[in-house]
Formats: sequence, C-alpha cells, structure tokens
Amino acid sequence: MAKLDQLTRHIESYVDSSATPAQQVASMDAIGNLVKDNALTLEALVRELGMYLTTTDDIIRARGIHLLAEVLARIESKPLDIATVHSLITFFKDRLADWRALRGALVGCLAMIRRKSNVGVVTDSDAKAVAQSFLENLQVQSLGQHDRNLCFELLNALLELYSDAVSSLGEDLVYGICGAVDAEKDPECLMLAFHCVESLARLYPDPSGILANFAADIFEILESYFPIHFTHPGGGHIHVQREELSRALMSAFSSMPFLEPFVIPLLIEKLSSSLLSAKVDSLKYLKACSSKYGAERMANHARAIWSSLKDAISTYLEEPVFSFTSKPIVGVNFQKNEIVTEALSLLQLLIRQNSGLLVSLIIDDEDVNMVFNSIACHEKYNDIPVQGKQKLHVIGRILYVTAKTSFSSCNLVFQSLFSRMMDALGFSMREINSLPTDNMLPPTGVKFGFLYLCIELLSGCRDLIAVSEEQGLSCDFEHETFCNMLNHISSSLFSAFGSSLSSSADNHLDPDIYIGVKGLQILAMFPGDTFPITKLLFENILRKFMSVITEDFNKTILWKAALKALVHIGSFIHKFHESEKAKSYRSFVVEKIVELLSLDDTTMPFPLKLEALSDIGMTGVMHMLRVLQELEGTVFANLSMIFVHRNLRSSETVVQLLECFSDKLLPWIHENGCSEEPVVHFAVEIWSQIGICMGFSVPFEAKGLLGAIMKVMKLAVGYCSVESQNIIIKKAYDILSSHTSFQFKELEGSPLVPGQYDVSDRDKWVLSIFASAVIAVFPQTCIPNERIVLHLFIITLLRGVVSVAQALGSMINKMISKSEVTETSSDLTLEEAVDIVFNTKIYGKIFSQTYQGNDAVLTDLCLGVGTDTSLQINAICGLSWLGKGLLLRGHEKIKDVTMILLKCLSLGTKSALPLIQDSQEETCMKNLDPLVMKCAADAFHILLSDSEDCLNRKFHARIRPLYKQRFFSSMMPIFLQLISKSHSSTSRSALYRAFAHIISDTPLIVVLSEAKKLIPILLDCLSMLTEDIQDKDMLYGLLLVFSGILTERNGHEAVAENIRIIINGMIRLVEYSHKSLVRETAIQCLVAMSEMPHAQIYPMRSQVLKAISRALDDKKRAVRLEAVKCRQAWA
Amino acid sequence: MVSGLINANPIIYEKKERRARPTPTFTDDGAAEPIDQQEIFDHIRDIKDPEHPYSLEELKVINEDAIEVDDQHSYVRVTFTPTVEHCSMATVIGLCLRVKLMRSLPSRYKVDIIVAPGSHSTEAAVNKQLNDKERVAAALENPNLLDMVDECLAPSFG
Amino acid sequence: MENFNEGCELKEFQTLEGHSDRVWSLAWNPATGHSGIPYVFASCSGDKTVRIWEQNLSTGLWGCKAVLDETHTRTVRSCAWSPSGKLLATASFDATTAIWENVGGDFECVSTLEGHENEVKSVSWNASGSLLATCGRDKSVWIWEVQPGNEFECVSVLQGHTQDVKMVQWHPTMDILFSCSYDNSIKVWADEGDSDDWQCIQTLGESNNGHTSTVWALSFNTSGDKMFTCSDDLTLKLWETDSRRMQSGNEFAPWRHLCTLTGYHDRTIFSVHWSREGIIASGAADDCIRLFVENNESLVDGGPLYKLLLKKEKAHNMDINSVQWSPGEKRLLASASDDGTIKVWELLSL
Amino acid sequence: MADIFDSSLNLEETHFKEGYDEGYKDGLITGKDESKQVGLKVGFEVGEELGFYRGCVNVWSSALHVDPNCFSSRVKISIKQMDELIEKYPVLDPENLQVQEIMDSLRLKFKMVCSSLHVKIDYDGYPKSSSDAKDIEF
Repeated sequence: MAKLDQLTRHIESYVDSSATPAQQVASMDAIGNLVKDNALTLEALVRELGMYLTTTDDIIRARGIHLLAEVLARIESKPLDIATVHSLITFFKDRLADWRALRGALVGCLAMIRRKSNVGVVTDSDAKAVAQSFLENLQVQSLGQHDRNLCFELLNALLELYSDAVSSLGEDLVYGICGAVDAEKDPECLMLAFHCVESLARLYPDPSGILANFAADIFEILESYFPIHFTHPGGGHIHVQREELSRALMSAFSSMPFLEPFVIPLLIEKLSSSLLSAKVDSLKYLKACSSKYGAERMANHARAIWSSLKDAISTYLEEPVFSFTSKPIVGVNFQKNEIVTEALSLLQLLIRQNSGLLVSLIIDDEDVNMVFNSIACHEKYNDIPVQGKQKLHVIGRILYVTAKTSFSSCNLVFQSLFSRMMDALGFSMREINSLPTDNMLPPTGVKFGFLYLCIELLSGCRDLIAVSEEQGLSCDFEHETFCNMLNHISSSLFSAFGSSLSSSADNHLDPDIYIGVKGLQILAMFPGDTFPITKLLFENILRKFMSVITEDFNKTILWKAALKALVHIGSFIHKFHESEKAKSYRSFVVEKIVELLSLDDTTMPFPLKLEALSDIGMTGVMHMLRVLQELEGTVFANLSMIFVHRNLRSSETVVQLLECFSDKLLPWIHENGCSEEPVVHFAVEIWSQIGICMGFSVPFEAKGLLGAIMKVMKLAVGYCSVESQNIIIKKAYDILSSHTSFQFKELEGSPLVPGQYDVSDRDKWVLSIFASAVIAVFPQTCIPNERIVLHLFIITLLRGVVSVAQALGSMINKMISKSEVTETSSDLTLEEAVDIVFNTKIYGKIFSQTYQGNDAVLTDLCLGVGTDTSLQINAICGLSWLGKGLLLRGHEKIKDVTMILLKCLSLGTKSALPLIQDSQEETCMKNLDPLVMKCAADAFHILLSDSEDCLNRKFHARIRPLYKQRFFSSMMPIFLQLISKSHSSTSRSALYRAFAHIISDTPLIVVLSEAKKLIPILLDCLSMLTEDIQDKDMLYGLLLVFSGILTERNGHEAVAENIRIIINGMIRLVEYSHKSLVRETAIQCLVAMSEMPHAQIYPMRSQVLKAISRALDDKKRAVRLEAVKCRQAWA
Repeated sequence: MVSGLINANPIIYEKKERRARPTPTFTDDGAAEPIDQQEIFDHIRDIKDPEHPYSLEELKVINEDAIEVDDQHSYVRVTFTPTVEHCSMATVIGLCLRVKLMRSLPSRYKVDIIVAPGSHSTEAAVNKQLNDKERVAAALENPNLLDMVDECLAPSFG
Repeated sequence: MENFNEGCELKEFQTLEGHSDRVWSLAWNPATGHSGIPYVFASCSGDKTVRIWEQNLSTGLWGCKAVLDETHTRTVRSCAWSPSGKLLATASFDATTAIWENVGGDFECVSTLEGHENEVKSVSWNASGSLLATCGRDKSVWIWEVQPGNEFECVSVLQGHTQDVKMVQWHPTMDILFSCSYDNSIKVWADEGDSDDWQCIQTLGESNNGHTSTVWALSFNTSGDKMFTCSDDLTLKLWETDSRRMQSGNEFAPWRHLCTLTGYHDRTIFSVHWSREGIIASGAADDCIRLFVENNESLVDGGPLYKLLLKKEKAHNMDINSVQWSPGEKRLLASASDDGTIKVWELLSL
Repeated sequence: MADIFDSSLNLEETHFKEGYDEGYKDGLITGKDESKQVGLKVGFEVGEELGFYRGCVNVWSSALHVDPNCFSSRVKISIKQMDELIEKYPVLDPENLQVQEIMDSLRLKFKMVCSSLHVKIDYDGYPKSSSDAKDIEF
C-alpha cells in the first residue's frame, strides 16, 4: 500500500507541469526502479496511470504516455510476457496517431522495438503494424529536432531488427522514408537519415527492383547534401563531426549501385570545383562508389574520371625532391598532398578493376604522347620548360601507379610504353633474345625525360614484385612479360643510367645526377638473385658505384649520391644476407671500402674514406663487424707506427679513426644491439697495444691522441655489459700494474710514499686511459685491488691528473655501501673507501722537500699544509670531483667536503663552520693565495654542473633525484651567513664566486623560492663578476638566473622590496662592455622592472631613461632594439 | 575638417618578410654593427596609419629604399608617400615617423622627414611644417594629437 | 674696436645641467656683470620651467638660484629681462606671457598676459622698458604697455604675418618693433602718430632679397643701424638703415639688404646675437657655434663684408637653440641646447 | 509623304528637350530651397555673433554710465569702436564686401578689451565650431 501512494506521488510530481526536469527524471527513475526490482508490476503501473493515459487534457495525457514510455525504456532487459508486449506495442502504435502525445509514443515504440528476443520481443506483425502506422501518421519534417531524431531512430530500428517484416511494405516504405529524409537539415538527424537510406538499400538490393525505381528521387534528395559542409559554426552543441556525416553520406551513395548514372557524373563535376574539401570528398566518394558499383558500371565513366584525375594530379603535384636522404628509399619522393594521394589511389583502384581499359586510356592519352614525343627527349633537366617538367612528373607518377598495381597492368604498360622508351633511348626491343652485354652504350645521348620515366616505371614494378614476394604468393616471374622485357633490356638500362652518371660533371644540377644514380639503385634493389636482374648486372652496378667512390670524390654531389645509393642497396640486401647478391655486395662493396683504409693512397681524402666506411658499416650488422675488424686493424697498425717510428702523420690518422669509431660506429652498435664482443675485443686490444708500446718512447706530446683514446675507452666501456667491463678492466689493470713504474707494493701501506715525486708522462698516459675506463663502468663491475687503485689515484691526482680525480669520484659514486652488500665480497665497501680517501696519511715529503711537519691527509693538503700552492690546487680539484661523486649519490660525507672547500674560501669566519676543528687554524691563515680561493670557488661549479666527461647517466653514475635542490637549500643559509660575516674582500669575492656557481647551476624554480633573500647577494655577485673579463660568461649565466627571477610571476614580491638596488645594478650592467649579451639581458631586466607598481619605480624613471638613451647608441644592434623596447616601457 | 575618412579604401600591399639577419657570432663581440637602412625600417614599418588598421608598410607609405641613413654623420632621411595626393593625414603620419625615430634613435641623430616629391598637393608646406621642430614640439604638447600619435605607435598586435 | 683675427679660442667655461628637457632660450640680466654685481641669466625649457642662474663670485661658477615652475603649464619658449633687470617676462606655449618680479632674491609671478589664441613664442621689452611685445602661432603680434602696479594693457594687436610669428625684437634705441616669421618675412612696425596706431611700415621679404624660409631670429648692433637675421634657409642676412635719418626721427628710414652669409651652416640657424664689440655669434641645428666679424680687408677689394672668425664643432650634443653674449666687461657667450644643458663660453684671443 | 516619319526622326530631340526642361525646373526649385537653407544658417550665425558682441558692449557701456572711470581710456575707446563697428555692420546687405573685414576687426577689438579687463569671455559660437579640425593642426 505504502508503495502505491509512493508511486502516485511520483506520478503526480512527474505529470505536474510545474515540476523541474530534474525532479521529473528523478521520479521517472524511481518508478523505473520500482518496476525493475518487481516492487511494482507493469499492470499495476498501467492501472495507476490509467486516467493519465486516456484523459482528454493533452498535456497530462502526453506526460502520462511519455512517463510510461520512459519507464519501458528503462526496463528493456526485463522479461515481459508476449501478451503484455503485444498490448503495450499496440497501445503505442495507436498513439503514433495522437500527435499531441507523439513524444511518448515514439519513445515507447522505440523501447519496445529494441527489446532483445530473450526478454519478450515484439512480433513481426506488430512491428510491421508500427511501421504502417508510422508511415500513415507521421509528417517527420513537420516535427521538432528531437522528435525527428526519435523518428529516424525508430525507422533505423525497424529496418535493422525487422527487415523482413517491413520489407513487405515495399513502395510505401521507400516512399515514406524518402519523405522523411527530404530536406532534413540537422546534422544528427542526417546521420540517422543517411543510415536509413543505406539500410533501405540493403533491404532491396535488386538492381531493377522497387528501390531502383526511386533512384532518381533518392538521388535528388541526397545530391543536395554533397559535398557536406557545415554552415553554422563548427563544434558548439553539435556532436556530429563533418567527417562522420560525410562518411555516412558516402556509404549511402555507394550502397546503391543503380545510382551510378546519377552519382558518378555529380562527383566528377564536383571534382573540378574550386573548394578543396569538395575535391577531396569527391575523390574519396569516387573510390568508395567504384569499389561498390563494380568494374562494369564504372567502365562507362572511365574516360571522364581519367581526364579529371589527370587534371587534379597536374594541378597539385609539386616538383619531386631530388635527394637521397628522404623517403621513400626506392621510388621518387614528392611532397605529401592529400588530393594527389587520393587521386592516385583512386586511379590504382580503377586500374585494378579494369586494367585493360585504363591502361589503354593512359597509353592513348595526348599528354602521355606529348611527353613521349617531345618533352622526354631533352638531355638535361633544365632544358625542359616548366610546364613540360610538370607534365613529365605527372605522367611519371601515373606510370608508377600503373606499374605497381597489378601484373596485368604492369605487363600492359611495359609492352606499350616501355618498349617505346627503349626505342627512344636507342635500344631496340626487337632482338629480344640477344644476350645482355655490359658495355652496350646507348647510341643516342642521355635523355633525361625517358630515364626519369624509366625510374618511375621501374620503381613501380619493383614495388609490385617486392610486395607480392612479401605476401609470399609464389608467382613465377619468368612468365610475366614485364619481367622478361626488363631482364633482357636491363643491361642496356644499366649502361644508359651509367652513362648519364659518368657524363654528369659536378656542376650539373642534382636531378641529372639523381636519375643516373637512382636508376642504378633501383635496378640493384630488385628482389631475387638472378631474375629479373641478374647477379652479374647487380655486380656491375656495384662496380659502377664503387668506381665513383674511389675516383670521383671531387664531384661532391655525385659522390655523396653514390654512397647513399650503396647504403640503401646495402641495407636492403642485408635482409637476405645468405643470398648470392648479398655475397657479391660484401665482396664488391664492403671489402673494397675496407681496403681503402689499409691501402695507403693519398689521393682520396681520408675523411671521405672514413665517411664511406662508417656509412657502409651501418647498413647491417655483418657489414659492421667487417668494418670494425678492419678499422681495428688499421688503428693498431698505425698505433705501432706511432710508437715504433714516432710517425706523427699516422697519429692524425689514428685520431680520425678513433673519432669515427666513438662518434659513429659505437652508438650504432649500441642501438642496433649487435654483439659487443668486437667492442670488448677492440678495447682489450688497445690495452695490449699500450702494453707493447710501453717499451718505446711514445710521442706523449700528441695530446689529440691521448684524448681520442680516452674517449674511445670511456664510450667502449660505457656501452659494454658488466661482464665485458670486467674483462676490459682486468686487462687494463694488468697493463697498469705491470707496465708502469708505479710501485704497487708501496701503495699498499700508509703513509703513502710514492716511488718518485713526479709521475712520468708515459705513466700519466697509461693512468689517464685507465682512469677513463674506470669512469665508465657499472657499479657492479669489479675493479681489482681497489685499495691500491684508490691509493694510486690519490697520489696521482696530487700531480694534477684530472681524469684520475674524475675516476676517483666515479668510483666513490658507484661503491656498494655496507647496507647494500649481499654476500661477503672481496671488494671494498663504500664506507671503507671513503675512509681510505679521507684518512690515508700521505708521507710529508711529498708536498715539499723542505716541509718538516708530519704526514697529512688529502683534506689537509686542500687546506694548504706545506708551501706548494699547485699541490694544494690539485688537491682541491681532486676533492671537488670526489665531492661530486658523493653529492650525486647523496652521501652525507659531502658535508665535510663542502666545509673544507668553504674553509679554503672564508678566512676567520670559523663560527659558521662547526664541522671543522681548528687544528689547521694557523695553516689556513697562510693560504691567502687568491688562486687557491678561485679554485675552491670553482669547485662548486664542478660539484653542481652536469659533466660530459664523467659521473653522468651515460657512464652509469648513481644520481639521486633532486640532489641539486637539496644541495642548494643546505648551502644557501651557510653562504648567507658566511658572506655577511666575511670581512676580507678577497674571501668575500671568493664566496660570491662560489655562490654564483651554485645559483646558476641550480634549477630556477628552487632559486625562485628563495628569491627574496637572494636578490641582494645576487646583485653583489653580479657586480663582483664585472671586475674580471675572464668571468664574463659566468656573469652572463648568473644574470640569466636573475632575469628569470624578475620575469617569473612569483618572483615579483621578492623584487618589490629591492627595486632601487636592482635597478641601479642593472643600470650598471647596461654599461658592461665585454659581452653584449649581458647588456641585452640587463635591459630586458629593466623592462621587466617597468611592470612593478608605478609608484615604486617612478623615482627611478629618469635614471633609467638616461641609461637607456645611452644604450640606444650601443654598438650592438640587439642591444639597441632592447633599449627601444625598454624606453617604450618606461616612457 | 572633412568628416569621414580621407581615403576610405586604400590599397593594401604584401608585408615584406622581416629579413633575418645572420645571428651575430659572439666570437667577434667587439665588432660594431652600425645603424643601417633595415634597422631604421624595422623601427617604423609597423606604425599604424591614423585612419586605417594597416601598417604604413602595408599601405606602402614607406619602404626600405626610401630611407637614407649615414651612421657616421648621424643623419637619417625618411621619404614617405601619402596614400592619396591631398591626404590631410600626411602631417600626422609624418609626425608619427618623427616621434618614433626620436624615441628609437640615439640623440646624436639628425632626422629629416619629407613627403615623396609629387606625392602630395601641398608638399612644400607639409615638409616645412614637419621639419619645424618648434611646431613639432608644440604639437606633441597637444593631448589630442599626442593620443593620436601614441595610438599609431602602439606596438602592433599582428 | 679692435680687429679680430684667427687665433681666437672659444673656451668652454661651464656646463649647466638641471633642465630635464630641451632648453629653448636664455637671457642675460642686463643689470648684472659689472660693478661687482654677479652675472645672472635666465633660461627656459620644454620642462615647463624657468631657471635663474647666478655666478658665484668666489668660484666664478654659475649655480641655479631659482626654479620658476607651476605657473606655465606647457613649454616656456622664451624669456626677456626688462632693461632695469627687475622684471622677467616669459612666453609660453600655454598661450600666456608671465611677468616675474625679483623680490629680495626670489621671484614671484606678478602678472600673466592673456590674449593670444595659442602658443606664445617670443617676448621683448623696448629700450625704455615701457612697452612689451609678444608674438605667437596665431600670426599676431601684441603690444602691451606697462601700467603702474604691474598692470599690462594691450596697446595694439598687429596682424600682417600670414604664418606664425617666431620672434619679436624691439630696436635698441627707438620704439620700432621687428618681427620675423614662418612666412619667411621680417616686418617692421611703428606707431604712426600717437594714437596707438601701430602699422607695418616695412616688410623685408624674398622680393627684397630676403630669406627663402622661416626666419628664426634677429639681432641689432649696438648703434642699431645694422641687423642680422638668421633662417631655416641656412643663411645669415645683414640689413642696414641710414642711422642719421633714423636718429632725426621725423621720418622713417627704410632698411635694405646689405649682404648674405651663406655656405657656412648646413642645418637650420636658430639664433644669432651681436656682441657689443661687433662679433656675431650664431647657433644652429648642426650643434655648432660660429663667430663672424667684419672683414676689414674687404673694404678695399669688394670681398665679403663679414668673415668667419671661428667655428666650434660639437659645441653641444644636440641642436643649439640660443646663443647670447653677456653684458659687462667679459666676453662671455651662453648657449642653450636640445641636450638640456646650457654652456657658458669665454672668448679668448691668443 | 515624309511626315509620317517626322515624329520618329525627331524623337531624340523631343525627348532631350523634355528631359532638359524638367531637369531645369527641378534644378530651380531645389536650388532655391538649398540656398534658402544656407542663407538661414549663415544669417543666423552672423546674427548670433553680432548679438553677442552687442550684448557685451551694452553691459560695458552701462558699467561706464555708473562709473565713468572704471575702465582705462584705451578700453573706453575700444568699446566705443566696437559699438560703431556693430552699427556699421551691413546686416541687410550680405553682398557688401566690408562684411568680413568688419567682423574681423570686431573680433580683434573684443579680444583686446577682454585681455585688458582680464576677463575670460569667449564667443564659442560659429568660428570655433570646427574645433575638432583645429585639434590635430599644429
């Protein structure tokens, strides 16, 4: 009972016209749920609604019916018995006549019709009845948008779910639907309407049946919509996109083959419209229709379509890009253009449908003939008049498409046109049986046009073959005419292209060289070992190109083109590297190129050799391996040349070789994941070489050499896996320990007493290379005898070997810490290592013969024990790389390091440095040396800047996220304090310098957060940096940070408090004479300042304007322009 | 004053592509870049016409070749061509040119603004007025005129 | 008077900064610079102010003694001291002319003369200080009479120029008014009879081989029988009248063109001034100051009557708007420029 | 015999004649009222300005009646001259050549009096009406 009045309440609230839509929906859902979970039977509901459904009050009645309908729509999946279904559908069917209550009726019918068969479904007869009543009662176009929408929904539902039932309605149905669709404007309704038409077509497929009789009318209705374009502003409330709608119309069109006589002419006509979208649409439609309508029907229009296609292509095809770098590798490359693409694919479709007809059209086309008779005969590209070129390219494309579409079309075009071309080129196709010979030069000169057409044609049929091979359909090409023709004429073609290539001096345009090279390339890229292109010919082509490579290296364009072609061929052939042709490629190209290196002719410039070598190498793994092998050989041959005969020329050679290796080959190997074995071998070999050479006196002055070797070593190791790294490092260590004069015995104990006070150049050499190997290893890689290595590094970094310092840093960075250690391994833990580095005593004598004090540790040296400044500087430099290692992995020891550095910077302000005991108070009093301070300050740059040489991702460093941020925020307060406390000007400027480094190396956002505190100091830093020209770049870097703060929104209130000093500072920088970028940026800062509150900046106005008026006369234009802007901003 | 536009529908011309200068290499940071034709042109090309939403360049009122500059002797002469022969806006346009250059060039510069010979009915008069600095100064103290000028000089949105 | 030759030097004595815009003109106080009274001059500027500069007797340097602002609302174009040196008249683009009185060192505006439709461009006192003349863009020249109690009454409005009038200047000895204009002419005005009936009694235009462009300024020699005018046509012109007939006063002595100094200047000449000793200074838009003197040789062979004594290149960084010789013993020249500065020069003969 | 054609031969002429006459008639009429309009306008303007000066002069003269020495002699003269000029103005004879001249000297005198009396009266009627044009002159 309770339920009932609950129900009535809902009903009333719904029917009540004053209720808000939300309320109505709510009550609808409520009722729906009641019914869904059987709390209420439909019968009950209907009984309840009774009077609402029948009352004469239109509004109430309409609402009542609508309510019932909506409820039904909500319970579509609820099983209902046949009787109920029947009575309901009958009810709604009848209501269709009641136009005042139409909405409900439509919703109701729709809900019922859409019911699935397993839950009680409308019978065919009922459905048919609905359809009838619909057709009798509804004037769709007289209804509102929403109702029309419903109508079409209903129609679609009927047509799809009850096709058989409604089909019997025949003419009435067709007629009714036409009426409904006619003059529909709303996009959403149209979507449905088009769909109706389409289903209608499915209903009456018979080409001469009922529907066909209506063809004219249907077309008349649809025609007006093509091409679809939205008049009212796009987007907005419309949910339908133009494309969808266009597609819907397209399938409507294409669904009715009998529309062909109407549709195709329309489309052809629209194809010539000036509206771009119309063109594209017509092409798309034509494609859709022709595939649906079929060859026979389309044949009637072939000629018309052909000519308008040709026009379309001619208007939109641009000049080809005559280059080898751009895709596609085989064919000719054109700018993408939608119309051209569509047109060509349509053409392809038509050809596939009816090759005979289309090809004959093409062959007989007057443009084609014009091209063949006149245009193609010109010798050079630029002899051809512009329109001529255009025609040539168009016909070329068309031939390409024709050839690649199908065997039949390919055959046809070959039989007709190809032989004509050959005749024109002076090769008779007559004696088709004469065996191909290589040295068969064309009797006539080069004819650009024909060669160009050949290329298009060849790449066409080449693609055809390639594709059909990929699809694995085993067709024997021996029986394809075109293959035979090609096979027979190929060597003539070869000589034709070849001659054009050899005749082309380098002053020629690219196109002339292009066709020659391209032609040969395509010939060489036909699949199959013997047919249609024989191995012999293939080899000839390779020879041809190789001769260019080895002889014509002065003709840059030609040379590069040939090399590219070889590369393309190489990477193509490499796919089937077992094939004969692959073999000959290896012997004719790879081997020859490789030989170039070893044979010592000075004619061909070495860089070119290397370019060829690397490019060919990168065509495939096998080739690469061969190249590596050779390169390695050459490197070592030359190395021994250097070491044994101190031959400096070969040292240049080696440097170039190594650079090629590290810049080109290594990355390729890495990316193409081929085995690292050769790389490892290479690295190891270098070490053995070093081992050997140690006997002799190496020209160590050849700095370039050392650099190159170090680089290669780093990269090689860096790219390798842990295992391989172990191998290399092991080898390296052996060499180091056995072939240098370092006394490893002495290095074990402490204090460290190095055998001699200065390391020999040779040892430095080996050490640096070793260091660069160490720099690049993975954390897991084990370094033998780490303790000794550490000691060695400590000693030698004091001698100023930077790479050693970097290696030390890298080691510390990658050491496994105690906590991480899994199984007890022999190698050091991080903690031990750190202990070694910071606490190993170094024998006093090392830092000066005279020094009588006791032994010291590294950090003491930084603080300047002893008198030797250079020693101290080296120590600091070493410490800073060490620090970088620690900082990156976020080790707390970095604090001590920075404290020591600070100690070197700031004198007599110990209070700020709790961490440092005053043991060396007196020592730090005497390290006033500004050089030392500068070095200590620059240490902070080393700490924070990203280095290319070491401690980066490439070399597997451990990098803790946000380490810069952390460091910055920990250092900032300390620096603020130190700076405020420091009295001596030298240390103050040193502090500024260090801080400047920190700020400019920290991400801007972080700096921004502290902007308020920083600005005054920043300004001091800036003015300090203006003193020494050396610092101009640093100054610029810092200024950029500063301008960053100014331009940043949330920088503003920080700025507000310092307006005066900022402006004054910037005005000073506007005068900075050593770097115009500084002046420029300073002015930009002033511009930014002009946006501060007017009241605050007004007092400064005249000053600024004065400074700017001077800047207006700056000697650099960029500065002047900024000045003008600034003046505008402040005026 | 003639109500309505002096020249209701002027011909609009292509904007010339801003010539990109070779980016100065900072290796020769010391090398001076004297003020040249193009720089002057870039200063004035975007000035808007007093009665059209187009720039003087688009209206071909000015073009680069009509600028004569001698940085050594600090001298510039700009010759402009009013859209129509009797354009009463000529003086205002000239004024805009002068003001813009006054604001953009070093103070050492001497600037002459003249109407292209035969391009204006009262050529001499216009030239005399535009180059009488006393009258220009007075003009720039006249709020109505100054607004008009600033309006024309306002950095162009385009 | 002594004979100037080459071997003179115009030495910069002091540069005075203070104006925040171009300085249009300046005027030495005639009652200063002798018998121990420190030199004083006034300058007026585009910054709407007038500044009074006084020489410090101990240092010999000038300092800004007073700034006369908040009276004129636009550029102050020119200023002139009454012969007594008590009153200073200033003409402004705000269409008014202000009269300032020096009361115990500080200046107060005792009267403003209104009447011009727009910019007033020049003001000048007659020799006796009883009459004041102003001119402006409205093409008219106004003559005012000084009444007791700093009252000024319009005597007459002279209309004759066809374009704005750039400068008015009274004859050094007689009540004859000279005006020069944008219409390229110089007009001479005199009172016919005694009934305030001022008429134009002579026009020196192109027809009397006068100037071919704007005439910016004019200046008389001490005796008043010669006058130099300077112009936008890049020339200086010398005019002469019969001094005896003029002194007799019962009939008007017409002025005639004597000679033209051309080829010396290459931009507009804004100012010309004639020193007691007969040295003519010119200031022009080419930033140069030039000095000319009579060419005694020329009397024998008909060479040029006047010759260039010296040319001071880059005397200022920008246009020179006004050059004025000081009263008193010293040969001081003051120059005012667009660069916002005033320079005091001393002419030294080596 | 030929007279059948006459009419057609003279067709253009007759048409032209008719057209001309009509045009002429219209021209006369429209011309008349246009000039009438202009006359009204100008007449009104002149009248207004004259009236304005007349008013001022009357005020001043009556002031002089009360206190003959309230203005300087020069001002008295000027006022008197203005009076005469206004009288002299040939209101009913616009063709008269003096018109402009008189009006000019009237304006001049007026300005002089005002400035001498330090009064700021401006006739903001006809002459200033095209002020917006003046705005951009310099």
